Amino acid sequence: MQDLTDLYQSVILDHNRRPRNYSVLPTANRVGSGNNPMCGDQITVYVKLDGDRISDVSFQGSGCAISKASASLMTVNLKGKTIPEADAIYAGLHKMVTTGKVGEDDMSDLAALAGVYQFPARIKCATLGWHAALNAAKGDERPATTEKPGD
Amino acid sequence: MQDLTDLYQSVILDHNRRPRNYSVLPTANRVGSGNNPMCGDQITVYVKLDGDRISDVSFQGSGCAISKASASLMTVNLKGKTIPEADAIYAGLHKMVTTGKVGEDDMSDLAALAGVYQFPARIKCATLGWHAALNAAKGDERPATTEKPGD
Amino acid sequence: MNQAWKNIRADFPILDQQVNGKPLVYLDNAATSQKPQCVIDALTHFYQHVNANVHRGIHTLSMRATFAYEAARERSAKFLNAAESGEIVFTAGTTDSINLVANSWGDENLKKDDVILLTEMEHHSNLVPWQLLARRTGARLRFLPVVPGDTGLLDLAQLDKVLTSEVKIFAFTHVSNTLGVINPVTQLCARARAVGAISVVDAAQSAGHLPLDVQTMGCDFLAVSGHKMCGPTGVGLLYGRKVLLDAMPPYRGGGSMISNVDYFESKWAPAPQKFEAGTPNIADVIALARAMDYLDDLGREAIALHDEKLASLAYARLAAEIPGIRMLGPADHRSGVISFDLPGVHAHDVVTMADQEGVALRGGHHCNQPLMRKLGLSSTSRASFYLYNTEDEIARLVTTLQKIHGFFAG
Amino acid sequence: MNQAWKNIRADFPILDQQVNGKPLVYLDNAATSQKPQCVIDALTHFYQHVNANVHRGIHTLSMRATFAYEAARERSAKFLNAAESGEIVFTAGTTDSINLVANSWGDENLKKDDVILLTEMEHHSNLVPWQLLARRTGARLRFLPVVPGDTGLLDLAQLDKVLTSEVKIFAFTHVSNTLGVINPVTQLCARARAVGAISVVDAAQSAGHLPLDVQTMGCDFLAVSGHKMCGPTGVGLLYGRKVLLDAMPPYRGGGSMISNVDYFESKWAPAPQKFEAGTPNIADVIALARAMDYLDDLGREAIALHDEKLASLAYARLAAEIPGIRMLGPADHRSGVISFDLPGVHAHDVVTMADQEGVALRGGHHCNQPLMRKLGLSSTSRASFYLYNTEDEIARLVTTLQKIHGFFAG
Ligand SMILES: Cc1ncc(COP(=O)(O)O)c(C=O)c1O
Ligand SMILES: Cc1ncc(COP(=O)(O)O)c(C=O)c1O
Repeated sequence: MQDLTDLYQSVILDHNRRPRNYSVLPTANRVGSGNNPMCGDQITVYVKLDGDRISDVSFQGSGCAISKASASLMTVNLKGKTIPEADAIYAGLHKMVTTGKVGEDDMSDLAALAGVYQFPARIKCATLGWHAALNAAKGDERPATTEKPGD
Repeated sequence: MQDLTDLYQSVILDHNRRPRNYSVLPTANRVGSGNNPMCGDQITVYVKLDGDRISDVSFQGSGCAISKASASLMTVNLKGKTIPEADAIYAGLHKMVTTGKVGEDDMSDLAALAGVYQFPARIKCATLGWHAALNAAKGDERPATTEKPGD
Repeated sequence: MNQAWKNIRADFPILDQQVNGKPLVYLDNAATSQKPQCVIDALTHFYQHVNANVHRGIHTLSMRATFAYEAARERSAKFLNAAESGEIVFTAGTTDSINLVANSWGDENLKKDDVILLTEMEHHSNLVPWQLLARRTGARLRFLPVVPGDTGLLDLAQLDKVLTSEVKIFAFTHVSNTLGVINPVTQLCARARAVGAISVVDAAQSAGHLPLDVQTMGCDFLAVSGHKMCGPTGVGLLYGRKVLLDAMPPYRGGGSMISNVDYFESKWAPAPQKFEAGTPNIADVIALARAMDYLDDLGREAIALHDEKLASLAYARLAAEIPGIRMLGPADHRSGVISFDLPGVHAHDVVTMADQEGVALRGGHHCNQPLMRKLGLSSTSRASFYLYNTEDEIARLVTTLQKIHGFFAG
Repeated sequence: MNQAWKNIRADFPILDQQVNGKPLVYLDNAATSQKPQCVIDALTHFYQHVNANVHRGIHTLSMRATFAYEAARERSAKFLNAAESGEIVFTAGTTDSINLVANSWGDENLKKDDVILLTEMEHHSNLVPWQLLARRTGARLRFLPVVPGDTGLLDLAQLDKVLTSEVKIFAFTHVSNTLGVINPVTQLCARARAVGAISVVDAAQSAGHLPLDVQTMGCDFLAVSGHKMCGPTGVGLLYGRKVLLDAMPPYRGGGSMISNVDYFESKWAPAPQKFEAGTPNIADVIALARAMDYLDDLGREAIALHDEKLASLAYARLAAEIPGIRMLGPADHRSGVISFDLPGVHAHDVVTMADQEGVALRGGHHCNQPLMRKLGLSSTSRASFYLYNTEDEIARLVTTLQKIHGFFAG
């Protein structure tokens, strides 16, 4: 089962086992949620927004290793970023998991998600938490869902 | 187009061109109707019943040569018959058009319908008028329809 | 005509057979078309290599099936030039598609005394669902007449009178399955929109026959059957403008159309999934996309020209060569559907006799009973042409009808 | 085991392939079954030799198609031991069949405060249609619970309490698609009848797996999907007792379901035609009948034994050989569906990893969200067996799950 380590890199397994910022955020002024109806995965994201800066972010929920690790990595990577900066990071991630290409920017620990590209059914898992967080930060109250075609 | 004369025997062509008892029957005490929804054929049958005897019968409607000729033959064959006699004649006809076998009884002019057996889609045409007449004679007011499966 | 047209009959294995000892002449295309081998192969390939349930699965076969199924949605959007694939809902066919609109959009939006406008030439499938809707909601039906006579053209002069602001739905056929009339769909959709009505186009007879562009047409909904356009039976689609689909309640309940289910209530998935409850007709959807490829390789402009050329030729020859024949529908600018009446010979007798000559026709009311009554007929005989039909087959048709006429006249 | 079982895997061409470099082990049969070559051939044969529209046609191809289509109805009646073929309505599948009953029988017969009784283990397809019906009519939903714990058996001790005279419909699954539980359907139908409720049996997971006899079961309606019993996608059927079908209003409107149509109103054809609006899924209906032949050649008793043997073996081996595994459903007297939870490993990760080993499993809520919540789970992994699966494949499953456990534990 060697090829699985492409997908389940040690960074992923680590974030899955010990997800970072896995808690309710008492200071949050935005809450977002996401679900993957086909899998039953549910995620809640808590965002503290100062101006257009995500000064803090956390999450809770149930999901597979990929979605949990990706949401955990999301909190680590978005904390302290402005919304445009967060959008740019997500754009890089999205490109990576859909095309397999790592962008020019250094993706640092996010590169652990590059293997998702080879598992198209799991792309939704890798983006769910990010959708929920960005929607919340932008004040879109609708739950993020993975079911929009083409996503 | 020789084989067609199996179906369109001269008796049929004749009854189609000059249907017998093709009129409203003023003395009728029973009226029946029949339709073949798949074709749009419609038939109305007028019966004068005395006791259990069909003392007179006529029809009107639109339909193909087979249904028209068969209804016309029906009026000629059922006039004066009791209901049980009519049932027996119809049973012979039904057997003939579904199995191709002419019964022991002499089918006389009805034998012209024997060729219908080879054209299964037309069996319904050959029985519509008979259904309508027998239903009417027995006091069943529902329109006869050809759509009951297995008919 | 491009290369794909060469040897086109060889693409359809069913055509190469004898019926009653004569080579088959299949002229019942308005009822259902034949299928090219590539569509049959698409089914075989699916069941031999791909078959799995879609959406909920993440193993390899299920992913393959899901991608092929969703690719068929993209393909269908392209076929109709829909703005996005989310505007395509797969259904069981035109009848199912129209019932979907009547039940979902109709029940949600219609009130007592609202008007549903139809035309006098609608197929039962674009009439009965609206009758049922009218009964449920108290809405009223109204009909745009056809002009008196036998051309069967819509009486557009009456449009102003019937298309009033009370009209909430204007549903009409693109091409008549009985008369071969092609209706001015772009104009009708624009007029519907002008009074605030939604337009529902029955494209059963036009999809796969004419180029279709829902954005140019400006329709709100459009219903298609796969089996009439070289695809398999049991599959079709509904095009719906996204904003309308998004606002509509679901049609059937079940798996795959939900976003969350509790014992006592549920939330719906976004369109189009909201309308696709249960396991879809995966194999046939994928094969339908293959039929679209096939048709586009031939070119839909070319198909429309071919249909019209044959139908106009057949119309002219029958009118000239069959004594006493009554031709219905327009003489030209028409689709490949021809209807006619041989006075004194019932349509069923025509069809049975033609079948003895290997010529497959249809006779009856063509699911068009009220129009028939209006024309003073209970049935007609119908010949309908498609891409594999030839001028030689029209000659066979003419000879056959001459014989039939002779038999009954004699 | 009779001769037909020899070489059974060779009947299913799809099984002979590698997935991710390993021989495919297809254990996703509860989602959809694979198709034997004879069913694929039935489709090919239809499209290459028979294809025409049914009912309305009297030319040779149309007659052939009509007879084959109606013969499939007879075959289906025999398959279920229905009293007559008129009790078989062809639909798009189980979901469609249940929606038909909810819409037609339900809307006609339910009033405010009537009760629709379901069980806690229903598939969304046997839950959401009733939620929608309840919303339309003001009827209430009620649920027969499953017993606490993981066997998932129905709590029959509660039946008296929930199955009261207010209940008008009792709808339940014959076999659970998540837990493999086989419900005592004959008993449940009799209890429903005793309080004057109709019984609706969801047979999606039992048709083609267990012998079914609707007269012995005593059900009023029974819903079947073709694709789960070796038939094609997009087709299924509804069995309904004739007196009920006869009294029901139509479901969808359109061609073929009418006896007479006028512009403003119509009359319906008798059942079952009344419920089959539009061109039916002719080819797939005929191929489904072929699947019934195939299954009966093997023998449904034998299939049921085979399924149960594999499932019980798999249940026992997984429980014994995978550390910490949580097994759901009963240990035996069960269908071929096994669900389990590997603590600390999400079902999706299980499925993705198993797929790397060529083993096709399903992970998720299995369209069973409320039951999952009740069991305190958001998803499970599921292996489901059918007639072509083998004990060797169970060995592959066990080894694979051991590896997965090791990978995540390590
Ligand atoms: C128990 C049960 N009921 C209903 C269904 C729905 O069947 P279909 O999706 O074929 O309509 C399924 C399968 O998905 C099922 O397992
Ligand atoms: C104009 C028109 N509308 C609707 C239909 C119904 O299509 P289907 O039977 O495929 O649902 C047909 C074909 O029968 C048709 O010709």
